[in-house]
Amino acid sequence: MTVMSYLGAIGAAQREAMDADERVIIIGEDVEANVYGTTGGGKSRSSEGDFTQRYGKNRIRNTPISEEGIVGAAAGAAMTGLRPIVDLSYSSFLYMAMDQFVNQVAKNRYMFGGQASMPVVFRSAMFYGLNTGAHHSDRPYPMFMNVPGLKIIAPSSPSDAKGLLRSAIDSDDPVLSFEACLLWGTKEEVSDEPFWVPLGVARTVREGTDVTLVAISGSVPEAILAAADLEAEGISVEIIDPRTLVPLDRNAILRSVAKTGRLVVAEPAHRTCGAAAEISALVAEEAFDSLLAPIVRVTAPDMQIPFSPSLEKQMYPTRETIGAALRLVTGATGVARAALKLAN
Amino acid sequence: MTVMSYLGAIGAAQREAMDADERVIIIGEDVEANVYGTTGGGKSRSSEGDFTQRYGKNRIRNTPISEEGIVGAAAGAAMTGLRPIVDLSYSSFLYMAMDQFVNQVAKNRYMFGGQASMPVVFRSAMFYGLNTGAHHSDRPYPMFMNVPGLKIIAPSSPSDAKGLLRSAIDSDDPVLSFEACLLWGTKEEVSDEPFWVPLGVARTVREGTDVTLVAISGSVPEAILAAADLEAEGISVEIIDPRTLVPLDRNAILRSVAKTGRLVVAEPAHRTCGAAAEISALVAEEAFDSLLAPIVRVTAPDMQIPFSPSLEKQMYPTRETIGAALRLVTGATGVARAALKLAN
Amino acid sequence: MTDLSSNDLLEIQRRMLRIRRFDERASKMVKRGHIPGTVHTSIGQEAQVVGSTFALADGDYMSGNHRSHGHPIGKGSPLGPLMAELVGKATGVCKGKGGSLHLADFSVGSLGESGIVGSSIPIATGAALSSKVLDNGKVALAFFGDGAANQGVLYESMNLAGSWKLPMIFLCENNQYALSTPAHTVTSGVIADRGAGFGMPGIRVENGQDVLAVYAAVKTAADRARAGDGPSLVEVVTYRYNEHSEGLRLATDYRNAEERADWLSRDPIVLFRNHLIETGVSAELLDQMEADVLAEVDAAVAFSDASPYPELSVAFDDLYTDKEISA
Amino acid sequence: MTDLSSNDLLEIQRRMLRIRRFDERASKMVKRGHIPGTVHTSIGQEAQVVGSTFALADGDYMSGNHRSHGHPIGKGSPLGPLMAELVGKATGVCKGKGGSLHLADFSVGSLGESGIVGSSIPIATGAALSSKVLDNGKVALAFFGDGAANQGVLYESMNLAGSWKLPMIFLCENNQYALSTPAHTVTSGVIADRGAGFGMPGIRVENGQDVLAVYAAVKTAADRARAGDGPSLVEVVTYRYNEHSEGLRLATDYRNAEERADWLSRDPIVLFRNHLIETGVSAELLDQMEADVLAEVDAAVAFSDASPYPELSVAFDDLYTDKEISA
Ligand SMILES: Cc1ncc(C[n+]2csc(CCOP(=O)(O)OP(=O)(O)O)c2C)c(N)n1
Ligand SMILES: Cc1ncc(C[n+]2csc(CCOP(=O)(O)OP(=O)(O)O)c2C)c(N)n1
Ligand SMILES: [Mg+2]
Ligand SMILES: [Mg+2]
Repeated sequence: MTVMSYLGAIGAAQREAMDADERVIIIGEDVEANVYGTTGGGKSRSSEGDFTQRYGKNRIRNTPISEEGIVGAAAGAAMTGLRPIVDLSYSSFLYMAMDQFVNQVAKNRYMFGGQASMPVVFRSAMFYGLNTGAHHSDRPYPMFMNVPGLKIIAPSSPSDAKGLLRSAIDSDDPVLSFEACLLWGTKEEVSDEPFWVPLGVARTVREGTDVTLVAISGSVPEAILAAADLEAEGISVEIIDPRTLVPLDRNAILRSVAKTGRLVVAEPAHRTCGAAAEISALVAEEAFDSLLAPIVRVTAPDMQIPFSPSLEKQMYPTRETIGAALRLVTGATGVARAALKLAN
Repeated sequence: MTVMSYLGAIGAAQREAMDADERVIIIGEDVEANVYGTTGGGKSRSSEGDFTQRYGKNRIRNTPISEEGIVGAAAGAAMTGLRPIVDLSYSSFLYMAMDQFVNQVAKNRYMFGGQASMPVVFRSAMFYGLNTGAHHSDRPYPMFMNVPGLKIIAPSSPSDAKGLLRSAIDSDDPVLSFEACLLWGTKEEVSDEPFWVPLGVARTVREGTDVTLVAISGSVPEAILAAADLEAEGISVEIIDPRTLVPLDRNAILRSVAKTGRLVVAEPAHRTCGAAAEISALVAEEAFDSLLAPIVRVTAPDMQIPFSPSLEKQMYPTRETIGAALRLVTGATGVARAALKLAN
Repeated sequence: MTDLSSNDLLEIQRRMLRIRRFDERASKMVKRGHIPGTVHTSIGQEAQVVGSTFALADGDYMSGNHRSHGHPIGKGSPLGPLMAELVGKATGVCKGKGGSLHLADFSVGSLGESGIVGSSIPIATGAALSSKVLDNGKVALAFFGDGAANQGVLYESMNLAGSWKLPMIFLCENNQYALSTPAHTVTSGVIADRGAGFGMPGIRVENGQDVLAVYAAVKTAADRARAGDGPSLVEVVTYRYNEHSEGLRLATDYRNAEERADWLSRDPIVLFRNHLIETGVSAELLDQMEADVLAEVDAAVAFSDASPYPELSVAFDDLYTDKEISA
Repeated sequence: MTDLSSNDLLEIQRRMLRIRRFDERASKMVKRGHIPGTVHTSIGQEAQVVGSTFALADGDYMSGNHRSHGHPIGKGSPLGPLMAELVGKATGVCKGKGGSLHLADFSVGSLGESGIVGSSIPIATGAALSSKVLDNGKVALAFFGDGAANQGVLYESMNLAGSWKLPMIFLCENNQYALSTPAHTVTSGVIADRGAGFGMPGIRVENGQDVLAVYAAVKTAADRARAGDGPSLVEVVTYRYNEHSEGLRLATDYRNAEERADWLSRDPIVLFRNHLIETGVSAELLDQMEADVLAEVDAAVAFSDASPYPELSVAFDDLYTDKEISA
């Protein structure tokens, strides 16, 4: 075991996978110089862990700024024998390649009756909460959830980052990984041995009996704080981190709600048609009889992200807004409702 | 009043708007030759209603096949004094321009503190159900619903097509119009006078007391048939067509569910993170206390669209699958559940 | 063409004929409702298609577009599964799930046609990348139209292929129209000239009805690619004889009668037949070939007719490789 | 430059100085945490920026990118609201909602900088379209980097502008690097040479540190645009003196010391100061100008300091024009 940061764990998974399989290559802008910190030991080219040194330029491919071309080329390469990992840096750049994601990456295997397989991973970071303004701050995973044929992971801890990425790279299907910059620095003990966290299996972050709190990506740490607050108030919160958004571990969520009868969903994406909407709808259909209270979503509002720090901080779920939602569904109070109103 | 087809009504709205305001222009592939039937009287260039004849090539702009460039150029034109209508033909082509939609069209006004306004309409047709295979059959409106800053209409009748499009063109905000090819031929009496259907106001297609059925776009005609079937069985169905998906007429839906206590949502989009998920989540949060039964979604499954007619027909909500859902929530039967399983 | 044997020359004619007869039959079947949806024929463009595919090796890759039957046929794909695919049968090359717009036959290096204009160009680029990384000597070719030449992704792909010296051919089928839109009204500059700015040869085959002229240009590009010298852009000027798609009826004034007559007078199959006869091939042999090809098409239709439609549940296969998580 | 008055020449130097001093200050403020996030300076590229903006008329439009302060300053935007925007104050030119990456000042024709590389190019193209449709004589210019020159949307825009003969200038700021990536490693061919294939002049200003050389090239393009002759591509070769963005620390080996020293020895502001002195402008006057500009920057910071942060509720304005339906 080693103490690894979230970012370090991603680097470790990439290194393991590249060592294990020659067909794994990395494609992306500025990957050669390790600008985003997952293709090197340190920030220097000469440092030991540097991927370009280790694997050579044939496998570490620095690209032009051509997201659409890169994503499509990675798809074509995946269809013909390689297993590319594409570093798209920020999630906000995925839109440039949307046609390739939807019309080629997601559809080709199906349209061609199974002739194609598409073992490719697309990584990107959701750069929200860092005062970079509306262009860099997107958390667009919900729109990709609406596209059949993609798998989607959103790890919230270093261990999951490592283990899910290994599974993603080993998957013969295309996987999008949404990483939250706010988690980059998070540290924990992670095994140095290879391990795989299976796609489609949720993590119960914390067990509880009174209310189920499904939390996604950067909302997980806030959820943990909120649950601790509630515990002090005598309310027992079960936190579930789906980790994989597609395929979603429906059973884990349904089982928990069957136990608690109450559900809050927290995520950093915009509200309308978000993952929280899907999870809420799932439960309203499949676990209706267990439900004792309204299902409350704690999300970013349907608003773009303002730059000013004084404005941005109110845009994402926090310990406070999640706490308010938990209080509301476990015994609604006027204060909790007012706090939520502000947030959504 | 004249009997107009859905497509004819769109043409009429465009003609009215172009007559009323010189700043309105039409941009798109093959609009000059009226290939898609909304920029001409007939299919011939010489026919009286032909837009190129009537408005000239300065205002009817045939474009290269460059969706990203076109959408961005329309946005730039809208920011500087024009009011473009962009004909993107099929909805599946919108992905090519996704960056422009999300990062420019939706964000500019907000990012620039209100300096920009963006009076532009993007029309496209969802070409599903016509055996054209996975590339042309998309119904991608849910992913755009997750993008704050866009308005979205999805008319299901000729009158709404005309009235909503006029409102869209007159809006100072960007509006995406998703039209269903399956509705193109639908006919009804439509006023020859200009009229405006306000954005954000649902249409109650049919009143009822036992169950609320929210139906979207091409699912509306199937919903009407299903409701008639249920009426024969003694169950009274209230059908609500939101017409505008953003802004959504939340009150109309909540009021209806408050009355009926039951909700089914039918739409042709994929299930996960669809509009049905949003509507279900809204009701599970805001009208929980009225709910007497699980909320059931009837949608396309999370599967791409196969070409073969023998396969495609089972992919979208039908009178039968909607009927099964209605029966389920108004007094579940084993048969209804089995029918739904097949569909989702 | 010194590198083409007399057998090769006959095979070229046979493939052009296959495309012509297959597409003629498909056109009829669309009009009679035997093929659902629509199809886009390559009739009139056979020299451009076969001149290109024949310059590739068997193991080479290609991607295509909506004008989709000619490419796999040109690359040697058997007709039966293609026809069955058009009809939506279980024995179709894509199990009936692709249809005309999305033919793919990986057994001949066909990585897929695309209903989205321009969208498959980077797929071929990626195949060229595999070839380079795995060092397996394969070349990849992307077919796209004059209309697609205005999609930005083409230039991203050209730049990427040029920067990485990928073994790649960008093959523009300039049939001078994109649906109703004349290329010259929406194209600034000359497509082939765009190669230079992206650091690669840009070759314009003015007489795209001459299959050997097309072959020569593409062969040069393929040799260059295989030698490690990087990509080329080849623009072939040609003409489609039919409407944009079968069944579509547009105002006729976007293409005029003289223009059509001129191009019809230079039918690539007739031209090459004459050429073969001039070089000593007997008319009887060529007539026999015509009959054989017609029989092949008949057999393909019979194969399709005899095939079942796919089971309902097939719609729920093949989205992911691990079935249990599908839907 | 016959068309530039001596006042114009002084104004050119003043604008270059404004950019330099503004960016130097912004850099410090980032490092001290007074500006949140990061900024990308135009230090070293002032000749390229001001040579371009000064060739435009007041009413002309432009769009820009992440290297964003120089463009509006070059176009004449007052410094106070720009600085307040960088800090996130309510008096910012975008009310604090845009920040450094998304400066826009419609009062000087600045239609917005863009954090997404390449994404604002079609915005300027659309402005040129308005100008053409409304026949108002305005020109639109899109600034983008050598990195952005590999985004497909540039070529879609060039083709569109060429086909429609829009009054448009595509201005490539080739500072030879995109973040850590040397342009020559990811660019196939020469950017300026890409103009020809898209039917427009492609001009390369090799000495982009010479503000009058840049001005001359852009003025020619602007005149051409205004005369109705369509768009031009202008590539200006220049160099950024600072790191890609302020606060970023990268392995230094992607740009070498000699190269930097060479470019530093050709500081555009020093070069132009010398030129002005040679043509008879007094050093005192230029020193006074330097002092004035510093004072302007001080005043901008003071303006920002004195300004309040926006109210919380401001975050919920300006998404739509009709407020009642916002969120
Ligand atoms: C991205 C996209 N935009 C538009 C279309 C609609 N469309 C299909 S074919 C076509 C014309 C294509 O012209 P070209 O590339 O020249 O090919 P051709 O049909 O002439 O062979 C158009 C506009 C599409 N399928 N995809
Ligand atoms: C679409 C997109 N891809 C990647 C980035 C990340 N990024 C920001 S600036 C930059 C380099 C841009 O280089 P260039 O266009 O040459 O401009 P310069 O910074 O040199 O002025 C990159 C890769 C981005 N912002 N947007
Ligand atoms: Mg064409
Ligand atoms: Mg640069």
